Amino acid sequence: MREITLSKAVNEAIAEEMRRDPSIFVIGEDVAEAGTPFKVLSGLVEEFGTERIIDTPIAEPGFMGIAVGAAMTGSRPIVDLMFGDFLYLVMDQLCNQAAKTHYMSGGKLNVPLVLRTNLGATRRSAAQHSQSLHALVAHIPGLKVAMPSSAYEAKGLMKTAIRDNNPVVIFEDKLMYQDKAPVPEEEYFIPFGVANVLREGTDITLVATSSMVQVALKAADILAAEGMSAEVIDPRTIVPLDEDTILKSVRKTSRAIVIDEGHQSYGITGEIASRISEKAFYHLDAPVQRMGAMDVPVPFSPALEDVTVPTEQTVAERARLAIRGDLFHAA
Amino acid sequence: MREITLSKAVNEAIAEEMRRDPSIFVIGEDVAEAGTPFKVLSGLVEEFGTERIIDTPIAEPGFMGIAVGAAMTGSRPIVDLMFGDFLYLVMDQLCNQAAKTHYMSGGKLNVPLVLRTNLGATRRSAAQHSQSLHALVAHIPGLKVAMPSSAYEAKGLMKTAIRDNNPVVIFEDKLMYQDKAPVPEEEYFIPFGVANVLREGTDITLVATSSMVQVALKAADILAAEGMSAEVIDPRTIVPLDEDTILKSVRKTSRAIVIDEGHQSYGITGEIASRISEKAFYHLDAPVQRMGAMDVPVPFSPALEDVTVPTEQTVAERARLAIRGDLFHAA
Amino acid sequence: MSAAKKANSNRDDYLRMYRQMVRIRAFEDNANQLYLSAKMPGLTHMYSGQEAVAVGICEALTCDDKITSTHRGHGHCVAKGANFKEMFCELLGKEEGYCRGKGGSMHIADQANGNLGANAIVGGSMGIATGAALSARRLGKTDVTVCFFGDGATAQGLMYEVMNMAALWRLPVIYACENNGYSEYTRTDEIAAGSITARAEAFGIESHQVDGQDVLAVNKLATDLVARARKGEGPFFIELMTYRYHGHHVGDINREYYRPKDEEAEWKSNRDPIANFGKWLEDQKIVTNDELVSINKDIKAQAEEAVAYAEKAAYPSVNEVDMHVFASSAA
Amino acid sequence: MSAAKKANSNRDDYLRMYRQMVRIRAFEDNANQLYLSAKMPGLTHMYSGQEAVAVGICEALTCDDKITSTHRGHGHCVAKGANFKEMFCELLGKEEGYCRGKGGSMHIADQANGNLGANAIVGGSMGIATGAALSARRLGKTDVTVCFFGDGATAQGLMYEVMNMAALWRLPVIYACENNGYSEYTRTDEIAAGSITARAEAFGIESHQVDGQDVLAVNKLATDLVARARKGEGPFFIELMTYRYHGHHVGDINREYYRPKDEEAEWKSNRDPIANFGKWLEDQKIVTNDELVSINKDIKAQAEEAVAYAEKAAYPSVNEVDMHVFASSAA
Ligand SMILES: Cc1ncc(C[n+]2csc(CCOP(=O)(O)OP(=O)(O)O)c2C)c(N)n1
Ligand SMILES: Cc1ncc(C[n+]2csc(CCOP(=O)(O)OP(=O)(O)O)c2C)c(N)n1
Ligand SMILES: [Mg+2]
Ligand SMILES: [Mg+2]
Repeated sequence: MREITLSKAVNEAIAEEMRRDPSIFVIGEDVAEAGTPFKVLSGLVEEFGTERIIDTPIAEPGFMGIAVGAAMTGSRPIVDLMFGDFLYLVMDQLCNQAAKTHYMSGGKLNVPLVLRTNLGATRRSAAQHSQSLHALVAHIPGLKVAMPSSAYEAKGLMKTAIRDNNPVVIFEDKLMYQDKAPVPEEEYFIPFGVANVLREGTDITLVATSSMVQVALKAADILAAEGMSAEVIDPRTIVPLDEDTILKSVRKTSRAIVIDEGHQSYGITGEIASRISEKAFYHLDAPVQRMGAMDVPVPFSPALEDVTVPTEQTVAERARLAIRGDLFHAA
Repeated sequence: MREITLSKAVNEAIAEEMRRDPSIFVIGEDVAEAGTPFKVLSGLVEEFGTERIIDTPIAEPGFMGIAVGAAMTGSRPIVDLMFGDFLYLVMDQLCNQAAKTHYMSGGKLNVPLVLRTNLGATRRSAAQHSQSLHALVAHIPGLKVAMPSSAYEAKGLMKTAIRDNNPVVIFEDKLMYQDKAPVPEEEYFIPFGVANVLREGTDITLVATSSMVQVALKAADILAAEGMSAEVIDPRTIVPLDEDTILKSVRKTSRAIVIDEGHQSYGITGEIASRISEKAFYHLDAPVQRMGAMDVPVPFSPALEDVTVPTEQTVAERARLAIRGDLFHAA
Repeated sequence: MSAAKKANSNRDDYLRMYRQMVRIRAFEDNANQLYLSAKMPGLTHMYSGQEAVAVGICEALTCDDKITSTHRGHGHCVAKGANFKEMFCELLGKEEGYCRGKGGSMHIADQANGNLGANAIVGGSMGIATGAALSARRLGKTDVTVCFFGDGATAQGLMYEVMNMAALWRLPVIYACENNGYSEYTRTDEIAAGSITARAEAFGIESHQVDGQDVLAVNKLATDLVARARKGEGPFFIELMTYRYHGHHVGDINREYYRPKDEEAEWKSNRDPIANFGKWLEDQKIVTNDELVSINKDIKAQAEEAVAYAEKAAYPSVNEVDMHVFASSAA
Repeated sequence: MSAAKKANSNRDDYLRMYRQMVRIRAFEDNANQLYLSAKMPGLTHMYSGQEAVAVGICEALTCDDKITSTHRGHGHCVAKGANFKEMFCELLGKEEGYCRGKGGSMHIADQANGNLGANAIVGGSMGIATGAALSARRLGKTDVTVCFFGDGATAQGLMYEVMNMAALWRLPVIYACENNGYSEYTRTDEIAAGSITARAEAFGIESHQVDGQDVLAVNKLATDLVARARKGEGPFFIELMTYRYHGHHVGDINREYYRPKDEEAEWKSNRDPIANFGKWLEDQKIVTNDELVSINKDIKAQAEEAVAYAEKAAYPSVNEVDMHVFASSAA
């Protein structure tokens, strides 16, 4: 199968959907001629014109609000938010307006929009351009949240997001834009709420999101070399969350680590770990471990930044402890 | 001891601190003559004048930003955010600026400010005036988060918050403003990161925040009448979180329920429950239960709104299941 | 009603405007009564006194044209074509309400008549209105959108963000600022520096100020601007000078500390939009006093009937609480 | 330097302005080189071409006066008095940097010289600057604060929120809009409707436009406005017409798709602030060409020395990663 970059995969997904449905448009900063600073949307304005690939002033709350109103009146906007760190600026329009409109109107108004943005540290982009803020939106009822972990995932999830009748937030990993993966030529969709078991195993379940999926897979390699067998699961969407696949796995392996690049405290690892602990309690041979980013603003200095996120080594080390039973007795 | 309302307790805390330290000022909408819509600040403008009790236009991002700048330059602002639901509007200034400035400047700049706001549903205020959004700020490193559960707590925590050299967000319960509790005449402080054991018990630990502390205490009464003994713990601050007190309790009772009025999914119950499961795993006789608000926007209709939050009955029922061992076998 | 038809205004048009203003007043009198007799959950904001604004503007719109409304939104809702029954049902949280009781007073939406909803975030609908205008233009419709908001909302930055885009893109949106002299308990001159219309003009937006108590003046201006916006000459900005008769909300009874009683008396006795228009209609011999009295009586009866109906109507079933969080997404 | 002293400008003042501009240019040339030779982590935004703005304004300020800076902030930092060594150390993430390597290029702060910090959120510092001005006034200081931001930042709603408050409260703040014709890859006229200065004037703020390439013109205006702001006649708004020589950031090399080469050449050859000022100094016989050449040479050497120093300097210890999340809070 051909291999394309995650960037190209997103581009294709949007282009295919836009060809099909004229009510879709893209709105954001430097999305047209520049094709975004990450060049993800390059070429779209040439095909669809500036009426559908709309460059905005630097006014995130404003164009987020405009997208909500457009979505309520027959359009299907794709909002481009250049950095996930700017989510804070659009929270009111996203969480007070987009997320609640369908419910508050008793089901009469819909807000079918996609907010595409990104996450991920270790780019030396410092504290205001390196955050992974998916936990904030996952907490708000009415928003769906997708976290693609490869080019294949990015295309399939984006196409599903665009056809969803609700506000969907997609977090792409900034560091993965140039990563290639096999992506079929034929159209496909990845349904929301269906986790992906990337690797089967028997000793421990590694639940990992987005950027951390690769980390988990590499940790599984390390463990395999040492004779331990890790199952790796990518939830793909954290809202809705495919609890069943995760629970089934943990009931088999009896151990789990949840790995995510958001800050650990009050982040998504707590939710997933809690659901496992609640619903597979009887099966657990070790406490469910959580590995998020450190609870510090992301430091600029490479010497500091790299230690703030989980790595294959730290994940493998925690898995070893769990499998050996060291965690059990410590708790 | 005299009894005063939570509203009065907050008012006293601010007034006492303002008398002591001229660098403190209050800023927000209708805080001066009106004393806020909840009348919490009544009388302050008469004592401190409009230069220190500052009425603003309806511009939450703006006055939040102004407070950050003032805090960086020798003032100690107390920001009044009329409804917790408006947090979305100030997220950038709070989370990208206030929370990160000390860290980003390598410790050179401080942002000593207090953001006082509220939480709590069942006031028939509908989806945009009823949210409990403390999980959002608890997730962001650099912010401290206090959740007073009575007039006594409100005064002591507010005084500590005002003297803290960091941005502190305090969530008051809207429904509790008129609730009275004994509050000493003498000055006192409640330190951050020290949980309060409100009731001792042996069969189960109920960890409850803010509005849910009363619910937990009443549930404990119901259980006591049935011969079951619940320990009730109020963490007081969720950042920093007093893990030790909670763990000590759970190691004794072997069971826990975490009760909070924020939406359950990706909220604070997951964090607290996970820490218990991680660190007291060996001691647990039942999975740690979580009870948050339902994952729905808050509905207006009284017929719907009341079922969205935990009540003493639902808490007691869950506790019964845990104590009887019914949860253990189901998981 | 089409702009062409409006230009040639006639007896029917006048009477409909009169009736619509009386309907708003009757609605509010009953809503206030429901609150005072503790039959209404929560609280609500009365539109009484501002009727000529909503009616003068909405009578210049077709049913397909859109509006966005505010916390003080009953007037806009009635003027845009809503029925009493569904409105009162919504205010009481009943299943037959426009939003099945989920929205309540602050979130009434009536999309069938082009009302995209009230909003409890001050200024929160400015993006939505602008987006509806963008959507209409992109989808080849000729709809115009009117964004209603108060003088207080001009302090929200969102307004400037979306006015900039509306001006750059020449969107068919009309920003209608209802300057009723106060936001909550604060006089407009204390919270608005400079000139409100100049702020819109600075973005190159044609702006007008009009007497908001004169329904014909409002309607004439609106008819002209709507027609021009439809032709692509928008956006426009209107500042409508008006007054609210009640407190900020129904519970705001003692307001002398921020607003003199004789000011209220002056507006009510000499500048009432309904009384003055009725007098003009009589003076012009368009109607007799008897006819007006009978209109008033009929509408009063209709309102009371609707209230009685709503009081008896059923609450939504508790099962509805988690319906409408997400719209279904047939691909 | 005091305003009085500036008015009587003299050779020393001129030479300091010249030197400061050359220092900025030298800093940027070296920073660019560090990036191109892959020695600098992340990326950075060059101030070259805009030197007269930062220097003209900062030379009108005392050390105690405050500034807030932007992503394109090296110029402001140098102009406000910073040293090369600590700046280069910061850019390289070294412990001796102004922020111990935690901030990096986009967050350099130098509070000792009144620089409250660069900001990676466009417009993010507008509240901070306004708050610093409020703080100074409340604490009885005579500090003036200058808020630097770009033309693109005028699209952020925050600006209008804080200008409104600054105008209402007559704060000693000067909003300095550096209009360099572009925000990222977009021309200013595509993202700014109407007139930028008129927007400030609409709030009753006195506004000026000035040639940002003419350091004396900038300094004269700034000196006047700073003196007036100090007397309580503020706020003020200045639009400074200028140009950035490099791409949006150091990696933005091919920019013909958004900006013609001859436009760049025109500004560089005919409107360079340093060359033109140097020429004027020579024409006025204030300095000889030899003197200028020797100044340039000295500064170049100092910059290179600082770079060499920074390259060899140590990274912060990994233990620092969770230091400075919170300031200590001695009560
Ligand atoms: C973002 C936000 N801030 C504050 C409030 C609280 N609030 C509700 S109405 C109101 C005053 C609005 O004034 P104005 O826009 O003039 O409308 P009016 O009430 O006069 O119709 C305020 C401050 C709110 N609902 N939303
Ligand atoms: C809130 C926000 N939106 C978008 C960006 C991405 N961004 C960084 S610089 C920039 C352009 C800023 O233009 P301008 O204000 O004119 O400053 P200049 O770069 O020209 O100095 C943009 C869009 C950002 N950093 N912050
Ligand atoms: Mg008003
Ligand atoms: Mg610019």
